[in-house]
Amino acid sequence: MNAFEFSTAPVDAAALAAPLVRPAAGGFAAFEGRVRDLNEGRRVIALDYEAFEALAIEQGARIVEAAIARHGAIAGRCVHRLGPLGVGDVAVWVGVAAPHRAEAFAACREIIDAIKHRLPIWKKEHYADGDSGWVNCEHAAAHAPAAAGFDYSRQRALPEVGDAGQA
Amino acid sequence: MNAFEFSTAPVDAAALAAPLVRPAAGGFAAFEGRVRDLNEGRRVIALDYEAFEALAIEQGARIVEAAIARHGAIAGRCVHRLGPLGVGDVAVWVGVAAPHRAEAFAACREIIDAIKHRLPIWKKEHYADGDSGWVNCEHAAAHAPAAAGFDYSRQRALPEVGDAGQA
Amino acid sequence: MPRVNLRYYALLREQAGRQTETVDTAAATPAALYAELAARHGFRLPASQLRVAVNAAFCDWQRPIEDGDEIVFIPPVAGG
Amino acid sequence: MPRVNLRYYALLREQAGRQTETVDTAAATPAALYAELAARHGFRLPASQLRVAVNAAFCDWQRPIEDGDEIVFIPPVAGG
Repeated sequence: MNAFEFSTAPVDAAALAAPLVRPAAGGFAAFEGRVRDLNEGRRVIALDYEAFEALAIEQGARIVEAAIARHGAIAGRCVHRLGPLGVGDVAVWVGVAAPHRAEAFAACREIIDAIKHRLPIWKKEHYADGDSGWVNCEHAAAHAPAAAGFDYSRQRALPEVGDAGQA
Repeated sequence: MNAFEFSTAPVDAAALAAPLVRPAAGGFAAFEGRVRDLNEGRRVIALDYEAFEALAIEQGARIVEAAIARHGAIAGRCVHRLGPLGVGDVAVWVGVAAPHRAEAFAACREIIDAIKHRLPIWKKEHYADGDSGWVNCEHAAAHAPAAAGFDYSRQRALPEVGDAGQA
Repeated sequence: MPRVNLRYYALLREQAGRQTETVDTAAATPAALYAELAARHGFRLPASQLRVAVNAAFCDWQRPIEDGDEIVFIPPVAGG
Repeated sequence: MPRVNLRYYALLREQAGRQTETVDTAAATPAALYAELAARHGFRLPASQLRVAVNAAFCDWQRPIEDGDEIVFIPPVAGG
């Protein structure tokens, strides 16, 4: 079992959770990110995920393992979908087993936040009006070089890399 | 679907989650409380749950609905087991669907905390040494009337009732 | 004297040796009734660590007892 | 001149019209290389909003380019 994996097949939450359970695990927290029908006011009908897989898998495993260790949890994993998804599909699943609920919730939340903000994964949304666009890219590109409206918090350097890794 | 239910059968997380999912739900958080093999330093081999069912169901539904409303989530539910359980069994399951992950996590956490502290549910643990005891009761009874070591935070009045409901 | 129905759970059920009982009581309030029952059954949990429900709703320990009340003394809870 | 292999993702892939390309470049650093490629392919994303990975590891924009490097410019991410 890798702590971070990609999948082109639908997520089977029960199968993913099973190997995380231990007799010492009193708490298990899980999060599913699903494709919403609405994003920033636009009606979404489908989307495509792509990723720099080798780097994302390596960094994703580090994120999961660091969160487990930091919060004193027992085991965790994350699976992210690739390819085309429809509204309601599970795009990402995170599960964490821990001795008690506080550690399980904290590690689960930290993992999903880091996965969303730090891994080289991209999402192209297809809208009901026929338009489409790469989330977080189109706005930045349209406003270059000023890029006033871009949310820099979504493109942070990894702690391992530091700000020097950022241009 | 009741927002809070008891079950004497094992929890089927996927079946419980299914009716909570909506096209507007971008985040789904779930928590499972499982029977640990260790509690306060003692080796646990099994336990029994019992409840004042009518009151717990009514108060449990209020807890779930209040958390959903307070955090702007979409839907949530909780199922608690009754009767004998073994180590590793899921004792309680909470699931919350929300537009985004922050609301899902916050409501899920609030629900499990309130369920554990406020509902009339009792747990008798059976230990590997042959002893057994009602959790949170034995210590309090043994130390009466001083009861110096009792954790009052676990026996709070419901907001609807207020401190007047407490002797 | 009012006649009330009691239902016991958990440690109180075991100490009372029964799940339910019906009693005729001179106690005017749940607080007085608990003191009476604690003496009879040897309950060691102090009332300060209990809550009381009458007719399936949490209520005040000083609420007057009425004939036919269904009363539950609620020991420290441990769900989840 | 060093020869490097590029792999494009997402918006950069679409704007470059290709997933991969191999280029001989006089650029000494990824920063200089991105400027060169942005001019060639019409990339509108400023480097300040990208990160760069060389040989499947995040690295500094001023790291010297070496022959055979596998270089990926990473647009703003959107996982989850």
